[in-house]
This record gives sequence, C-alpha cells and structure tokens, in this order.
Amino acid sequence: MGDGPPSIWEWIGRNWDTGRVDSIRNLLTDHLTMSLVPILFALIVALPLGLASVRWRWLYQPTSGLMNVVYALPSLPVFMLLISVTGLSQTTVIIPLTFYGMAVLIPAVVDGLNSVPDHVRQSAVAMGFTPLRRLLTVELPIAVPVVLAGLRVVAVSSISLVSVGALIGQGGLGGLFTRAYQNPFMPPVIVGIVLIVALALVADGLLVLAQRLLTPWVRARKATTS
Amino acid sequence: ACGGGGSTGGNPLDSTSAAPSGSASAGGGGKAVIGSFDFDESVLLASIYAQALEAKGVQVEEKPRIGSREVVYDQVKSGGLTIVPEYNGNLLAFVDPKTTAAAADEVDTELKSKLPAELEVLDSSPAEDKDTLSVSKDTQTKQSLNSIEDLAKVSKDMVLGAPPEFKKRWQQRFKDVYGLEFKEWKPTGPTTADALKEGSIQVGNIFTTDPKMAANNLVPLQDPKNIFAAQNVTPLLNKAAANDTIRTTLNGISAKLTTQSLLDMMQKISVNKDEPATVAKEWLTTNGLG
Amino acid sequence: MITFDSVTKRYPDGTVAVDHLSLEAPTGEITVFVGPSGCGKTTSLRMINRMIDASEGQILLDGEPVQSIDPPTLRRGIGYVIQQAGLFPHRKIVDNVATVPYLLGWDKKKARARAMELLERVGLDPAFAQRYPFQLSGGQQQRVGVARALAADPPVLLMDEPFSAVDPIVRTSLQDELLRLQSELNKTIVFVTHDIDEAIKLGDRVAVLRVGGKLAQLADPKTLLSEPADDFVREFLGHDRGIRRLQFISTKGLRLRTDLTVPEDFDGSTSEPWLLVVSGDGSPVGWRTGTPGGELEPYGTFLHGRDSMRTALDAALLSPSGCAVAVDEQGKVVGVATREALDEALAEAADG
Amino acid sequence: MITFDSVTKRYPDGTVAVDHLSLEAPTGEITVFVGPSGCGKTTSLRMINRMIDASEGQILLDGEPVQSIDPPTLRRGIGYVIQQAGLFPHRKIVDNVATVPYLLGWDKKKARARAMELLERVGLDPAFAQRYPFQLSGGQQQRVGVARALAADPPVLLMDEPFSAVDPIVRTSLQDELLRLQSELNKTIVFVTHDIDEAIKLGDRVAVLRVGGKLAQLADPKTLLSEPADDFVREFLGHDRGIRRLQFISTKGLRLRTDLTVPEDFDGSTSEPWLLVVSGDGSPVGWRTGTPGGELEPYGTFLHGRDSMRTALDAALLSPSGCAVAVDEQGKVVGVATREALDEALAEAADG
Amino acid sequence: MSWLTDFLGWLGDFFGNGDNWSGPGGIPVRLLEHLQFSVLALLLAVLIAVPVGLLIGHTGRGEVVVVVSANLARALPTLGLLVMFVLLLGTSSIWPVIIPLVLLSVPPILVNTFEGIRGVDPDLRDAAYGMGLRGGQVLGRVLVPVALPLILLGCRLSAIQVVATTTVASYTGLGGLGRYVIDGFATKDYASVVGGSVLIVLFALVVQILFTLVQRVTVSPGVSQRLKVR
Ligand SMILES: Nc1ncnc2c1ncn2[C@@H]1O[C@H](COP(=O)(O)OP(=O)(O)OP(=O)(O)O)[C@@H](O)[C@H]1O
Ligand SMILES: Nc1ncnc2c1ncn2[C@@H]1O[C@H](COP(=O)(O)OP(=O)(O)OP(=O)(O)O)[C@@H](O)[C@H]1O
Ligand SMILES: [Mg+2]
Ligand SMILES: [Mg+2]
Repeated sequence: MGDGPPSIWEWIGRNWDTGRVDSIRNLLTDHLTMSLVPILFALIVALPLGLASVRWRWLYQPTSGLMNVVYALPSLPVFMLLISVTGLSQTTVIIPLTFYGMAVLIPAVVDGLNSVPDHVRQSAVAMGFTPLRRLLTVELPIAVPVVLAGLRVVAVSSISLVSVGALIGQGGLGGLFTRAYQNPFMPPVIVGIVLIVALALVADGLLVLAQRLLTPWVRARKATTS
Repeated sequence: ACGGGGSTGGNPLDSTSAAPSGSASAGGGGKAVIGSFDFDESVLLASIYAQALEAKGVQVEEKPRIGSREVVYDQVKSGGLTIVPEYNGNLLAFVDPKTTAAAADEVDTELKSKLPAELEVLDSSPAEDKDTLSVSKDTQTKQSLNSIEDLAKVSKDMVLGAPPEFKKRWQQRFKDVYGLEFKEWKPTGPTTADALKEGSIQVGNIFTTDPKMAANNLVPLQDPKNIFAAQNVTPLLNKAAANDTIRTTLNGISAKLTTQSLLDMMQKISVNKDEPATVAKEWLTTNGLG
Repeated sequence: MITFDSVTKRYPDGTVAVDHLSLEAPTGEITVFVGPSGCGKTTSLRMINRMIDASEGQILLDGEPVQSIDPPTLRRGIGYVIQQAGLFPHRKIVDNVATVPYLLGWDKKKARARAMELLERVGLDPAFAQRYPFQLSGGQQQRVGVARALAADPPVLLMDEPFSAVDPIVRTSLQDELLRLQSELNKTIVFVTHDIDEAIKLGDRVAVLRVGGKLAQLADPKTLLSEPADDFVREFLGHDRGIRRLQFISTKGLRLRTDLTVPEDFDGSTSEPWLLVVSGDGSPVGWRTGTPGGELEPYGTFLHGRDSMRTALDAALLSPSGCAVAVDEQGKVVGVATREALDEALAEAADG
Repeated sequence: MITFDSVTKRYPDGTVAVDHLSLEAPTGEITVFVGPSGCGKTTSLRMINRMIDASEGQILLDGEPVQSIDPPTLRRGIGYVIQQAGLFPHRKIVDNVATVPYLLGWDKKKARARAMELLERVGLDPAFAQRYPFQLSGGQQQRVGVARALAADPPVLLMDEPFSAVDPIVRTSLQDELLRLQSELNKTIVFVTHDIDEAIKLGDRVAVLRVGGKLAQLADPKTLLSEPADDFVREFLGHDRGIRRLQFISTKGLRLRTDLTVPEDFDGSTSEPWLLVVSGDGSPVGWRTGTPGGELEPYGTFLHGRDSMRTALDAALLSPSGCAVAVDEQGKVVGVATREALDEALAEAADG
Repeated sequence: MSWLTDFLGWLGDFFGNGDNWSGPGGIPVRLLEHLQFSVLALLLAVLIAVPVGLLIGHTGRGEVVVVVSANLARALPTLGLLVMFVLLLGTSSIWPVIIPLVLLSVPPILVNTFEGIRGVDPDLRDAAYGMGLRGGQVLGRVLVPVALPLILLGCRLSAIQVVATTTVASYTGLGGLGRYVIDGFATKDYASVVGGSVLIVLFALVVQILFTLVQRVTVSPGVSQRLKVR
C-alpha cells in the first residue's frame, strides 16, 4: 500500500470484490435487484390496469390523473414516509419505484392499445376473432412498440433513481456516493456514475434489441424511411 | 412520538435491516453482528473487531455505516446488532444527557451503572477521539481565541458547521455551560474542515483524529469546562449475544489501540484513501492480533 | 340470398340509422348500397355479420336469421373488406391472407398454400407474400384485403367503400378486377359506396338510401338512371344521367357504313362530305373532306360490340365529321357509325 | 402577368422537378397547372413566391424578376392557399384572416373590418369570426384560407390543390364560389390540381405538365380537349373527352321550336310524334305522343343560354322524344331543342 | 389504523412544535429556501433550454444534442452528480449544488421544446412563410403558440425534477425542506422526517397545480381544445 490516494483503477481493483457487503460487486447486485424488480412489477400491474382503462374509458381519466400526481412526488420524501410502513429495507425503495414505473407504463399501455388502428380492430372482429384472441394475437402485439418505448424510459430512470435510496442506506451503487462524500474522494463517485449510466444503457440496449426481435414490422419501417 | 400499543408503534427508524439474520449455525466462537456509525473511523474500528473475531472463529456479519448513534444504539439494545465500537463520553451523554462526568475513569464507572440491563461496555481503550470546536489559524489570531470560553463573546456572529445531528445534541448544553449562541448551525458533515478553510463557517466540529485538522491548519479550542467528555474507544455489546471469546478478543484489541495508532490509521484512510478493512487488517497483523 | 326484413337500427343516443329497411341481395349478384354520408349504409352492412345488432326486424342469410348464429362463427363465413384494408401490420402478407383459415383451424401449410393461390388470383406477385403491409401501396393493400376476405371461400362478401381511399386510376383497375373475380366466383356481394358511378359500374342491383336510413329506390343501374323514383334519387344521380345511361346500351346493333373508308394513297373525290383514311394495316389515320388536299382531321374510335353507346357518342363528338369509327380488338377499322346511325340507336334506346 | 422564362429547378439530391419551363400566366386570368403526381406542379407554383428558388432561368412578376424582391415582402403581395388551409390553430378566424393586414401594419380595427368583409365575401357566416379553426368543417376552413389569402387584396393568388381534401359536393361548391369571386375580383390566379376536371372547369388556360417537369401543353380547356398535343395529354384527359368538350359550347345559338308545347288540358292529336305538356305556370310536365291518351314520358331540361351543349345533350338523351326542353331561370319552358337542332349545333361545334 | 394514528402523531409533533416555525431552521425559512433554489434552478434551465430547443427545432440542426441529452439526463444519478460537483467545487457557495440541478432540469425542457416545435404541422409552417412572415415571426407568432402545451409540459417535468433534486441536495448541506428529512433521519427524529416529507410532497403538488393553471391561462383555446377534441 503506497502513499497518497490510489488511482481510480487501483481503487476499483481493491474494492471490486472484497467479499464485504459494500464491495462494488455486491452493490451492483443490490442495485440490479432494486431497479429490475420495480420494472417487472410495474409492467405486471400496468398491463391489466392499462387494458381496463381502454375497455372502460371512464377509468382512464382518474387513473392517469392519479399517475400524474404520483409521478410528481419527489423520491426522497416518499422513501422516508414509507419507512414507517416497510422499515429500512429494499422494499422501501422498490415500492415507490414501482409506482413511478406504473405512472409511465399505464399511459404507455393505453397509448399502445389506442395505437391499434380502428380499421384493424374492426377487421379482426369481422373475421370472427373472439375478444380474448383478438386481444392476445392482434391488439397486444401491435401495442408492443409503444409499451416498449415506455418500458425503456422506466428502465433507465429506475436504474438511476435507485441511487437516491443511499440516503436511507438502500441505494445500491448509490452507496458509493454517500461513502465518497463522507471521506471526500472522487473515484467512487465516478465509478458509481459510470456504472449506473452503463447499467442504464445496457438495459436500454437490451430493450431495443427485444423490440427488434419482437417487432420486425416496425424495424423494417424505420429502415425504409431513413 | 407516540409509542402506542401496536407492533407498528414506536419509531420506524428502529426497524433497521440489522435484524438478526436467521439461524446462523453458531461456530466455535458463536455469532456476532457488528455495526458501525456512518463515518470512516467507526467503520475502521468495526472492521478491526470483525476481523479479529473471525480469526477467533466467531461467525461475523458486518453492517457498516448504519447511521448516527440515535439509530445504532437502539439496534444494539434490541439485539439487531451485537457489537458497535462506541466512544465512552458520547455514549454516556446519550444515555444520560445531564451527566457531568468528564475524565475517562469517571465516565466509564458512570456508564457501567447507567447502561440498561441489555447492554454492556467492555474495557475502554486508551485511544481517544474527541469532538472539538475548532477554528482556522486566522480566526484564532484575529479574534484571539484560545478556549471555548473566549468564543462566547463573538459566537453570535459566527456560523457553526457540524454533522446534522450535532445541533440537537449540543445546542442546549453549549448555551448552559459556555453561554454560546451561534448565528447559524450549518449541517456541514464531512465537509466541515473544507468549510472552515473556505470561510463559509467560522467554527467547526472536528474529531481530534481527523487528519484534516493538521492538514488544514486548524486549531482546536480548549475545553476548560470539559463539555466534551473523554472519548475513549469502547465496545458496546448486547449482553445476551455476547460471549467470552468476544469479550477477551475485544479487550485485547482495546489494550493495544492508541490515539496515535488511530491517527495513523485515519491518515491512511482519509488521505491515502485506503480501505478501512485493509488498514484494520494491517494493524491487526502488526499487533499480532490477526 | 340475404334478406332484410323490415330492419331498423336505433343507436343508444336515439339516432335512427336504418329505418324499416326491407330488401333482398340475391345469391351470386352484387348488390350495391349507395347514398349520401350518414344515410346508414355502413350500419346496414354491418348488421349482416352482426358487427352491429338490429334493433327491430331481422336479417336472414339463406333463410336463417343471423341472430341465431354465434357472431364469430357467422363472421368466419362472411368475407369483409373495408376502406383501409384493415390489414394486420404485424403479420406478413401471406399470414394476413391466411387469417381466417388459421382461425378455422386449417393446417398451417394448407392455409398458406391457399393464401398464395389467392394472392395470385387478385393479381399480386407472389413475392409480396413475405412482405409486411406497410411495404405495399394502397392499391396493393386493398387487393390483399380482398384476398383475405376470400381466403376461406365464404359465399358472402361484404365490402364497405373498399376502394375509396385509392387514387382514381388504381380505383378503376380494382373495380375491373372485382368484376373479373366475380365473373369467376359468383359470390353474393353487398357493396357500399357513396360514389354513384361506382355503384352503377359494379352493381347488379343498386339500393339508394336516403338519410334516416330509408330505402329510396332499389333497381338495376339502367332502370335507376332512366327512371329515378323521385327527386332525391334524381338529384343524387346527378349530371349526365342521360349520357351515362348510354353506358348500358351496346353498340352491337349499331348500323355501320363500310363505304366511307379510303386507303392513304387515295386522292379522288366523292360526294360524301367526309372520308376516313385507313392505313395499310387497317388502322384509322384521320378524316378528310370529300375533296382531296387539306389536312387530316382528328377522329374518335370505339370497340364495336364491346364498348357502349356512350363511348361511341364520345367518339363521334371528337371528329368534325360527327361520325364514330368502329374498330375491332386489333384496332382495325370495322366501319363508320354516322350521326344518323347513332341517332337511330339513341332513339331506340330512349324508347325502351 | 407572371412569366416563367426557361425555369429549371434541380433539388440538391439531383431530382429535376421542373425543366426549362416557359409560360405566361396572364393578368386577371386563372392559369391551372395540372399533371400527374410528382410532375413539378407544386415546385413551379412555389417558385413564384420564392418558397423555393429556381435553379436556372427566371420568373417575372409584371416584368420584374422575383429574385430581386425580398421574399417576405414578395409574399405579402401574393395570396397563397394550400390544401389543409394551414390556418393558425391558436388564433380566432377573424385574426387568421387579418394576418397579412396585421403584418403590413394596418390598424387593428381596420384589419378586422376587412376580415369580416372577406368572410362574408367567401360565403361564411360572420358568427364564425370568433371561432377557432378546429371548430370549422374542412370546407369552411378552406373558405377561410381563401379569405385570408385575399385579405390584403393582393393582385396575385397562388392555390395549391386547395380543394382536394374536401368531399366532392363541398368541392363543387368551393369551385363555384371561386369562379364567382374571380368574376368580381379579376385576380391573376395560378391554380394547381391533379384533377383534370377541376382544371377544365376553373382554368382560363391549362398547363399540362409531364413528370420531369416539362410542359406538355398549354391551352385553353376547349382546345385542350379537342386538340391534345400528344398521347400523354390525350391519355391524361381520359374518357369522355368528346362529351366534355360540349361543356364549352353554349346553347345560346341553339335553334328552338316553340310549336311543340301544349297545355295540360289539350287532348287533340297532331302529326308530330311527341308533344311537350306544359302546366299553367309554364313549367314542363312531360312528353306525350302525337295521339292523346297514354302516360306522360320523362323529360330533361337545360337552362337556355346558360347551360352548355353537354347539358342539352344529356337532357335530350333523357327523354324518349330525343328532344331537350329549354327552360328559363324560373323554370318556364322557352322552347324545345329537337334532335335535328342539336345535331346541327354539334356539327357546327365539331367543325371548329 | 395504528399506522394512521402514528402518522398523525408524527405530523402533530412536527407541526405542533413551535420551534419549527421560527428561526433560521423554521418552516417559513426552509420553505422560502426551497422555493428560491427551485425557482433559481428552473429559471436558469428555462433560460438555457428553451432558446436552444427553439433553435434546434426551428432550424432542424443539432438533433443529436437533444437525443443524447434526453437519454443521458434520465440515466444520470442525481445524488452522484451532486456529490461530484460538491467534491469538485467545495461548498463555499450554492453553485456546486445549483449546477447539477440545472444540468438535470435542462433536458426535459429541451426535448419537449424541440419536439413541440418540430411537431408543428409542416403545412402550418408553410402557410406562415407563404404569407410573408419572416423566420423570427414564424417562430414567435406561430410555432411557439402552437407548441406551447409541449413546452410547458417540459417545464413542468423539469420543475418536478428540480423539487426532487433540491430535496436530495440537502444531503450536501443545502438548505430547503430537505433539511428536515435529512437531519431528522440522522437524529432519528421521525416526526421531522414525516413533517418534512409531507411539506415537500405538498410543495411538489402545488408546483404541479401551478403549471396546470399557467397552461390554462397561456395556451390558446384554439390549441388546447383541439387537443381535447382529438
Ligand atoms: N355508434 C353510433 N352511435 C350513434 N350514432 C351512430 C353510431 N354510428 C353511426 N351513427 C349514426 O348513424 C347514421 C348512419 O351511420 P352510418 O355509418 O351507417 O352511415 P354511412 O351511410 O355509412 O355514412 P358514410 O358514407 O359517412 O360512411 C349517421 O347519422 C351516424 O352519425
Ligand atoms: N425537397 C425536395 N428534395 C428533393 N426532391 C424533391 C423535393 N421536393 C420535391 N421533390 C421532387 O420533385 C418532384 C416534383 O415535386 P412536386 O412536389 O413539385 O410535385 P407535384 O407535381 O406537386 O406532385 P403532387 O401532385 O404529388 O403534389 C418530385 O419528383 C418530388 O419527389
Ligand atoms: Mg360508412
Ligand atoms: Mg404538389
């Protein structure tokens, strides 16, 4: 161990996998859990809610109004308030992030389903599709691009929002920021930012890839228009 | 807050993730959950305890950087944590805010008698890390300040920088003992030394072991009325979870730990940015405890 | 046969879209519903496959009330073509066409083979099969729509303004294609349009509806043009009713003169005021006056026996001689219809 | 007068949209650019107000090259109407119309008064003035578009397929409206359309462009129909060229017989095969044969002197007698045009 | 229900404590601080983002900037950025905190302004030029009014972002309502945490409502009603 602060690479080397809870590797795992679980939950909840809002139009106004309000709530106070219910656990971070995700995904599902051209829906009916089959084989597939666009937003912002959880000790990589602030040192901050942005980009890239595989008819359209 | 009847009553900040994690198969030396406050020295001390205990076959779980004493104390009391490196003076002030004990012996004695039944403290180590009120060399000469007493006449125009929890703990006592009233209490935390240097605060709360003190030419003001009691490093234990292996090991550490070695280690962490765990390991090895 | 038996549709908001409509769409014929916007054409059509349910009265399909059939089953047996084709954007053309066969549980291979066959039938290159809908032009998409409706060989075809979104030239070719297909397939077709010309071109029978969903007249196109039931129908049929009626009069019986043609090198003179100069291969070149010299004048032609009197009249009006040139399929002159011959034919037509 | 002097437009990607176009759009007349999609109509039009700058050649406005005029200034002096009207959605109708007057620094009150005047002129209820564009139908929006273009009383009006987004009935009324306006205002109008019927109806002169931006023919509509310059133009003009040409032949000179009308209570017989029964107020009732008894037969009418020979012919074809009934503006019978009279008129027309 | 009574108890403790209403740490002062930071940051963000968005949207040049900044802004962790600037620039002034605040709130405005302007019907733009409006007039009199709903949406999203980030910024010593939350958490004073959190949430909602009002007042009914009709 030399004199003076280590270079960023040395620092990463020393802290990558110390086997302790706050090794970068463990933080990364925590971070992934806390960001991916809400994305998944939000999707699972938003699909039926979105479907319901399309079927019963009167539902949409209140739902979207509520989601608008939810989206406006700053994360930190929400974490704090939730402590009284869920304590200082990962759940406290996961629940609000799920709601933020829903605030984006419900409108996305609704927009996606509304993006199914009426004439397409009508032809499906006229060809003798039963309602469920129509939903599953016609409407949902056509809604996929819009839903995925929403999912991309959710994924990226969830991943970056998790770090605020560090202020209640549950921030995944965000822990690097509080640590670096306590003992002023830049490398952890840089590593934290870079890893979070990289995670976000990777998630985004995977979703783009998923979109390409799931919706060849959309990709082809882009190829011809650009 | 109202500590009402229901299980959800009381302070939610108690329910840390530090709840005992399942049925650990107690190895030879039993099992210990070691927590620390959210500053590096505490993390370092916890790491020294942890690694020494591991070497003795105790199964150790670490919960670093949990938060302030307010949070951590209750965790030990409830058994969520087994061991926390404490400072005897502040612990006493926390347990009994009205105490006047200042010398190390005095503090230890009083502490042992006033601690609730679930808790115990082990031997205090000679290593000490005191709170101070410090000023920059400039301020000291200009205002000719030597002790906290001198501060009383100018404090109304001064801004004090300290960790957020400092105000709640000390505001009243400063007033009572020294008659200090500051213009503003700024929550500076780890940036206190920098803030002093830059001049955005005039008085700062800095630990005596903080290497920034020397690095930034800061001067700790004398404390003639001993408002800051002795602050020897003292392990706080949950009695039920402790055993003799733990007690002997930790007492062994406390015996060897000195203020200078603490300073040296903090120098490595704070300036060289070494990892507390590494620094701890080094110290244990050098002192034949690893 | 599709029978409307005093069918009324009242929407929840009180709008009466169709009012006691009774009519029959005979098997193997094209019945066209035509009328101004909002007159209930679409509503009427969609009651047949129960996309909309009638409020009163009933619709029979070969004697069986559609109300008694489960909608999805009913619909799988009825082809449906609409304006924007309604193709599934996420499926390849071949799968779009095979939609109903898939629904009916056909073997995948068989369904695709059928789809390929139909694509060819509606005049599409098989290479299109693997494309997605957006890669096709509007007219091509419309063809796919027709192919898809025909996929399970349903006896009945409902078409709601299927060609109204494409440009006039493509539209004409789609209409011709439909007539050709129908001559092969003999489906029972109900066709909705707001374009009276299209109605007259395609319909074996045309039902004119007025706003409020009342039947104004049901007749074959010729009768419609010559004997509109009332002012509303007359107004709706619009200009050129007399001229358009000629469309249904064949030029077969038209008397032709063959003594008015001369070869290109002829330079004598005759007593006829106009002579048609014909080239060596028999195609017309132009009119010359009885006396030689002077420029050749423009002429108009019609396909003898195939084109209608409308074309013949148009041809006559294009030449200064007032005579129309009759040609055969190869473009060779068959004879000349003089103004007198046309007048005769027109008088006959007017009489009957 | 607008003069195109060998104007070429080459887009950066190499497309030659307009190729050495030379023509004149005379003052106070409507010049129509017509041609298939992509033939450079829009490009040509937009070079006049410098929305696009020509690559070669120049365009003169009353002899002055437009290149020498600062574009905004130039454009404020030229009305411009496009398909979807392009109204400002955030402004009330009256303010939309007053846009150019405001730009020219008119007093607000004066500008609004002018706008109100124009709304009336284009046939819009003044109550619309306080509405926003989205509250108007497509046809009404288009009228506002025309009013807006006329607001500062520019001598020149450019119109790019202004009526192609509205339905046929509204379209006809907009066309009529434009002709009425033009008869009052005598603007120099350049009008772009891809609809040959519209071109022929509106144009004093019609320029047919072919793809590649070359001028195929420039002529008045009548000449265009009777003497298409080449096969492209002939093809583009489409069916019924002969019949449509009749539209330009007035019925003014048409010889009428007044001896064929009889009152309703007349029941004698004559040697004439057909007699027109006229009611007490002078309006036609129907044809009867020379011998009394039997039903009255249908008839067709035309407005004598106002309607064209096309309408007269159509009227004649509607009645079994083959004669067209000439009426005046009040619908009173003026006389009867027999088939002979029509033939005569047609022959004359065919000659020149 | 005990959860609710607890909650109300904490609220009572916080708002009922007279000390919380006066002095440099009192609610009025903290509220004002929060407002000042938020307004200052938002103002700066608007001043930067709106002109740039208008320029890029109007000229069609530099779209990459918009796309990249939009993606990056969502991905960048607020807390990390705050810590980084504080470590870089110290805490002697508020700028180390204001800079990341502005950085994070620029993109939503930028993207929405750009999309708003670019999304204006090209025919409308065409008609405006065709009538002889100059470039600036087209932008100011036609494009901006028509794009206003989107521009305001961008500002609203930014405001939400600013309020949230200002709260987090208290961690690095900034005043504002976040202090109650951060300090309360550090001293295990949950009443302060709850009270502060509720204040911030209310603050955020008021901001949201404020923007709805601004939108109602500034957007022409011809534009907003048309959106509704669709
Ligand atoms: N779901 C509905 N609820 C209430 N009224 C309706 C509904 N659908 C149609 N209508 C009304 O019923 C009448 C007939 O509509 P329909 O769509 O059948 O007309 P259409 O003849 O097809 O018109 P178009 O030529 O415009 O397609 C119209 O007045 C229409 O406004
Ligand atoms: N900005 C441009 N860049 C490149 N090519 C262009 C551009 N604008 C038009 N063109 C091309 O120039 C030709 C003429 O276009 P223009 O819009 O003038 O045709 P048009 O006659 O108005 O057609 P339409 O009837 O479809 O409106 C077309 O081939 C078109 O693709
Ligand atoms: Mg319809
Ligand atoms: Mg064009």
